[in-house]
Amino acid sequence: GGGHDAQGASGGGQLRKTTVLLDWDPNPDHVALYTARDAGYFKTAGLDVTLQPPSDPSDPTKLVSTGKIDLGISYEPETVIAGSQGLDVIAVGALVPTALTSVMATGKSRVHTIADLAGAKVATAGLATQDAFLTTILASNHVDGGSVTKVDVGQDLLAAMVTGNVDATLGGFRNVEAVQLAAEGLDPTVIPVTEAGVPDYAELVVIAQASRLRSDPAYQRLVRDFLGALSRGNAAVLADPAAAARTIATVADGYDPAILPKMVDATVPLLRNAAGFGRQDAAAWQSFADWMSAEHLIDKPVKAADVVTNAYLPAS
Amino acid sequence: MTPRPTSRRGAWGVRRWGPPTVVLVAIAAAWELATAVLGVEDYILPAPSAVAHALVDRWDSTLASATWVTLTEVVAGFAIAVGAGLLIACALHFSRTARSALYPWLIGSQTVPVVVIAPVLAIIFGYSLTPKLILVALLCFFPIVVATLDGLSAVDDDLRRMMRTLYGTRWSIFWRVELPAALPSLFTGLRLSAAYASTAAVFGEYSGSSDGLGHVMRQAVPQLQSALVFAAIALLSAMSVALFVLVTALETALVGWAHEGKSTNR
Amino acid sequence: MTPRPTSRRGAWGVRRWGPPTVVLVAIAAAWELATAVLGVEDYILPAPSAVAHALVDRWDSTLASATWVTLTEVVAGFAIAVGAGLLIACALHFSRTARSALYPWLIGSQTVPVVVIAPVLAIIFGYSLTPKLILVALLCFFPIVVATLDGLSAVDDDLRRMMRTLYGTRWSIFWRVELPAALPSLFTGLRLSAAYASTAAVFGEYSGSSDGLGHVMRQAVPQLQSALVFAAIALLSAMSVALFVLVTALETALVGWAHEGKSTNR
Amino acid sequence: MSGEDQGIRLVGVTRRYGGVAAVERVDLAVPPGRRLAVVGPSGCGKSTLLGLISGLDEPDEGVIDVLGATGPAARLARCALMPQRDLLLPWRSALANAAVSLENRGMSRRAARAAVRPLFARFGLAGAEDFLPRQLSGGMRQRVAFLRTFVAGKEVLLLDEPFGALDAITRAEAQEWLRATLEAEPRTVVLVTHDVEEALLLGHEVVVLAARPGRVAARVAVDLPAARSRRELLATAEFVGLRDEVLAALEQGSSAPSVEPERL
Amino acid sequence: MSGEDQGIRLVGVTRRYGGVAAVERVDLAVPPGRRLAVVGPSGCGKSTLLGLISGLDEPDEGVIDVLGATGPAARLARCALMPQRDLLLPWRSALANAAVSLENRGMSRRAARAAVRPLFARFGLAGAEDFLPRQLSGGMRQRVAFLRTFVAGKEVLLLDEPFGALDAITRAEAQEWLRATLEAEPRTVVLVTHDVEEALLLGHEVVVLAARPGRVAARVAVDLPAARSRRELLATAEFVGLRDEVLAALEQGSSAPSVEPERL
Ligand SMILES: Nc1ncnc2c1ncn2[C@@H]1O[C@H](COP(=O)(O)OP(=O)(O)OP(=O)(O)O)[C@@H](O)[C@H]1O
Ligand SMILES: Nc1ncnc2c1ncn2[C@@H]1O[C@H](COP(=O)(O)OP(=O)(O)OP(=O)(O)O)[C@@H](O)[C@H]1O
Ligand SMILES: [Mg+2]
Ligand SMILES: [Mg+2]
Repeated sequence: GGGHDAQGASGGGQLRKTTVLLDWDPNPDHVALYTARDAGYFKTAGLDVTLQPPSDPSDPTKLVSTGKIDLGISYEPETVIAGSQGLDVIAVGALVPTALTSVMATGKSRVHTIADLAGAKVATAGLATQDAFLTTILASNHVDGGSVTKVDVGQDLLAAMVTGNVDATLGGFRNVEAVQLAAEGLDPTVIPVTEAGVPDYAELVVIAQASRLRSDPAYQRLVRDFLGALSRGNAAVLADPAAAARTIATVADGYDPAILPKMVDATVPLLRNAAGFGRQDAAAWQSFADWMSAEHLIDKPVKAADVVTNAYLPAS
Repeated sequence: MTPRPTSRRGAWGVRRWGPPTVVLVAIAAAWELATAVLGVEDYILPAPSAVAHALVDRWDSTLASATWVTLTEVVAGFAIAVGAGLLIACALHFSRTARSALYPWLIGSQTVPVVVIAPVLAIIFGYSLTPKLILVALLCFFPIVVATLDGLSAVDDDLRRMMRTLYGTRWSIFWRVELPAALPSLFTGLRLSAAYASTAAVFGEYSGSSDGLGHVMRQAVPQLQSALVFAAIALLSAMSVALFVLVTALETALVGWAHEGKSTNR
Repeated sequence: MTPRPTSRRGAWGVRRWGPPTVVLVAIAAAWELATAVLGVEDYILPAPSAVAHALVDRWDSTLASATWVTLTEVVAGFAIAVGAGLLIACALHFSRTARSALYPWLIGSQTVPVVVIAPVLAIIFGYSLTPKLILVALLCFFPIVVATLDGLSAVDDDLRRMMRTLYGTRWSIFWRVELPAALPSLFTGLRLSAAYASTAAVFGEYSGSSDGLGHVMRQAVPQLQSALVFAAIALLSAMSVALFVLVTALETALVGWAHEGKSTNR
Repeated sequence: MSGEDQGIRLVGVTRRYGGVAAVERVDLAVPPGRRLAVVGPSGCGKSTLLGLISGLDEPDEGVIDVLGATGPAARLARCALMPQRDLLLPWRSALANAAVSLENRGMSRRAARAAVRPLFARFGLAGAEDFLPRQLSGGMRQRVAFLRTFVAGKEVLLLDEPFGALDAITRAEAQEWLRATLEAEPRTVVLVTHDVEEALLLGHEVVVLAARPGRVAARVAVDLPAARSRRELLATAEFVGLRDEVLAALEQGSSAPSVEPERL
Repeated sequence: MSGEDQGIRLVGVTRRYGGVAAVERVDLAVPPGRRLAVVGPSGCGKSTLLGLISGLDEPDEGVIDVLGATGPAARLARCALMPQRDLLLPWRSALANAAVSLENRGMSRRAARAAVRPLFARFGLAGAEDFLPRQLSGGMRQRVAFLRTFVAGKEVLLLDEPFGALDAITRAEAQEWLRATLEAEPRTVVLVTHDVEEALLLGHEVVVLAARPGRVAARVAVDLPAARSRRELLATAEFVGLRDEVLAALEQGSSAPSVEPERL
């Protein structure tokens, strides 16, 4: 990577090469990124952007922190963990400003409400944050945690549900897995974790290297230009979801082309940010970080100001 | 008058397509029937017809380019694995100290999961073709090393002694006795590696890729696009089987002395 | 007067702990130094001291029980793999038609990625120990089958012919000639499987688990606890190496005729 | 040549290897309980012939009848073959190697070995029972291989140079033992040897094969006077006459290379 | 026994296998360019002795000196050993097997094979040059192994029953060839054989070993009259006398098993 040869936002000729490391393979969450790329907004901003799928969702924090990669897409919980571990990253904008992770069950399951989780078997994707979500949800809804059986099923959340191997799952996204279930005619119950007691957080955020951002004006410019272009991409998605669905279909190889538009449709409303594209609420971050600290997800407490900033976002 | 027994390995190596085809058709038919009769949902176990449909349907848009990408990784990675495996096996064979010092590390190298290696490779090489080749090579060199070493150390010592009385240097003994004698073992290792190469490429693509059959599968699996997943698997299997058959054909050509019409009157 | 050459495999099999220990210490020291001097971040590559620290620190709380769970899966799965592998190898050896019809399917079985098998196994067996054992067995039986089959078919045909003139039935030839002659090859396969068993268990734990080293690793990776990840890897490697050494010791005991003091005067 | 009844009979037997005949139109007959010795130049097809009789191989042309059996499996059931290479199983002790046919017939390991053990001392192998083949000398290996064949107790013995690696004394003893044993309990035997004396001492008839392709060049009926000792027998005029006859036939049958000193 | 200068000398050589002596306190000397024949009962340590001289093995006690070399590597450099088992490389043709020592010395494959090819016809192996070992008869394999050893062109030849698998005619020819060749261009030779006639025909001296443990039982200097033909030579009184002498020594040295018919 390396965007050191910075030029003006509309700098003639030479585009600044920028690699953005995604959190996962291309999927509907990334619709704004791909729309901005394919519509040429990055080029207009003087950037030659490569959107790179990672080997593991934890790659972006690590590689952005080491400066190997210019920018990354990560999650708010992971960004807080990175901050707590002393990684050199900071969230510079919310790509998906709200939580997507949900408690899910198929219509056939006996779980329809949080209260039904008592005595249920619940699958997670194996992340410690998801375990903590579940603990918090059960506690705040007065469900006996001891009665719930947890299973780590990794990628196989959908399979675990549709086969009836578990009663419910925690970890699926409401704009992806939930849509898939609905498309299969399984009439899913979907409860976003933030509606069941978990403090609100941004599912996907853009992260940058914090120290370089403080010291390198060219990098500051690059981040600003990137977020500006991304903002335009986001706006384009909101304006024309059908076109956005076509764009993402070209890169989301493994998705059913028939269902993908529905997923994009489910995603679009979640991309709206009342405070303006990318804006993040430092207070919300702080309470989320405090919650994580209370749940022992992080050892050292984190100050929101160290891990999040709105300073590089375009004016709304 | 009675037919003389033909070579075993040669026989099932390349020419005999009959039985596997029969079994293929039989399994596909039974499977199709089972999914239809039992009403198994497509997203759990797609019927062969659905897989075939996905194979055709998604070929142009998705599978063709993915297959090409993966095939490149498989072939190049396998080639590197063969070279590295032979080199390492020979080095360990020639130095007893190296063997006892490094062997545990080779075994250890097979226990480090891809999720751990992949980011490290990404840091060093970026998200290019290189880390995929390295992963394929890493997963495929090991059977070659183990099998070749076992073959080399199982050589009849009397042959070595005989050569030593005939001006046989360490090198000429290796070249004219040990290596030919170890060829069957080497091919056991190659066959195993060939079978693993395509899975290894899928792992490689898990290390950050934007195309390839592994990439397609990684997206399709969580989405229960089972027909597409099975189509990708069918392509991967075909690659491995093809590589396996190729290796076996090469063996038949090179190690004919060990297998063809061994039956003599003595 | 000059020392007679001792058995090679026996020599590095069990007794020679010196060189690997030296190398272990050397690598650890170099690595420690490198991380300190180059200032490699802990979350990318933790220093050995940090790994050791994590190993001790998290042993009681996390690693002990996880190791036990994974070890159970490794040992039981490996045992199943050995049994199944031998059975399949013998079946394919006895029936040429079975061999040519089923071999491609065995190769194919190695190309179906774990991510696809795991949910299917979970459907059938739930999230119990069973699917993990099956996964370990599935990944480990293959080298045993390929190597054993190769060994069986490489047996000197003249020995078979000799036995046929001495009331040798198909079965007694198998039992008294082919199997002993194929033992070295069988052990090549066992060694490979032993090296793979612990990785296979980790894969198994990816498909629905609540404990085990794979589970620990999957939780630790996103939390950037690299030292814990490497501690888990060290334990996995130790398991594989131990199993490998065990297999080699067993071979030394069983196949001594092929290796010990082969040098004779003839 | 008497016996239409139940001996070994070969009629017009031909065996080719890749178009080249190793054995061509061979007719042979061994009456039951009699011993046929086969001599011939190296490479003339003697081992090939034994392989054909035993049922391990089938002729390209001709018929082979072994005690009434013409199919390969049936012939195999009647014949024990001692191959030219000893082919001991390297993982079995000398005793276990010799006893393998008994184990093949379902006898327990222990019983099989106990049955074979007494013969070891008789063949100068006492003390070597538990040696692995690689610990045996060439001649010891050959004796173990001979015992293994004999112990199978088959009606037909096909012996391919059974004593070729033995010194004069040991060989004479083994020959005497074999002769005495077969005299007491006759079997039908085809013995391949390169030693003309051995052929005359052990065979009721000696067949001389000619080389390339292997054909019967001469048949010599052996009818020797009773003599007190082996040494005396070897010195009788009859013996010397027969030996010269066989040697002459051999000499004619060989396609001999010329003999000159050579510089390398 | 003359020659302090540059022959083969063994002094007090002992070799044990697991405590049991295969060869005990053997003293031998072969003057340069002379041929020593070694006979002895099977298993008495003849092959062991050749392995020791060649440098492939080291004695537990005693000193071995081969043309001035006492270290195993130096002895190995001077000796070519024809092992009792032929040990042909199964993946090499007969010609390539015979030529392997030349390739080891750096000669090209083509040149090495061209150099060896003429010898094939001389040994009755014409046409078998491209056969793999498994396509050769036992005697053919032995001749290829002999050629391989001879072709190495070493100063010392150690031959372990080189013609044991050959018929009388082929063997006589091979013996004559070897004798004539060594007469023309002497080498120092130790020849192990179980054939007393061969020992007397080829050796300048015959050593008889006794069994268990292998020790020198007798030494017989061979000094035979000039005779026109082999057949004449074999019939001379001197030859018969020497043969009886060696046989008597052999008989004494053997720990012979008794010979009785046996029921199985
Ligand atoms: N590796 C070994 N381990 C134990 N004993 C051995 C080994 N090699 C040889 N011997 C023993 O040493 C003795 C001499 O063997 P050697 O092969 O030298 O006999 P030989 O004189 O060549 O006999 P032959 O004429 O039968 O070939 C034998 O009793 C044999 O059992
Ligand atoms: N598998 C084979 N392929 C081709 N030729 C073969 C094969 N087996 C044997 N022959 C040839 O058949 C001929 C006869 O071989 P055979 O072994 O029967 O000879 P033999 O009489 O036993 O000789 P010896 O006395 O040397 O053992 C030889 O010329 C040999 O080269
Ligand atoms: Mg023969
Ligand atoms: Mg010997």
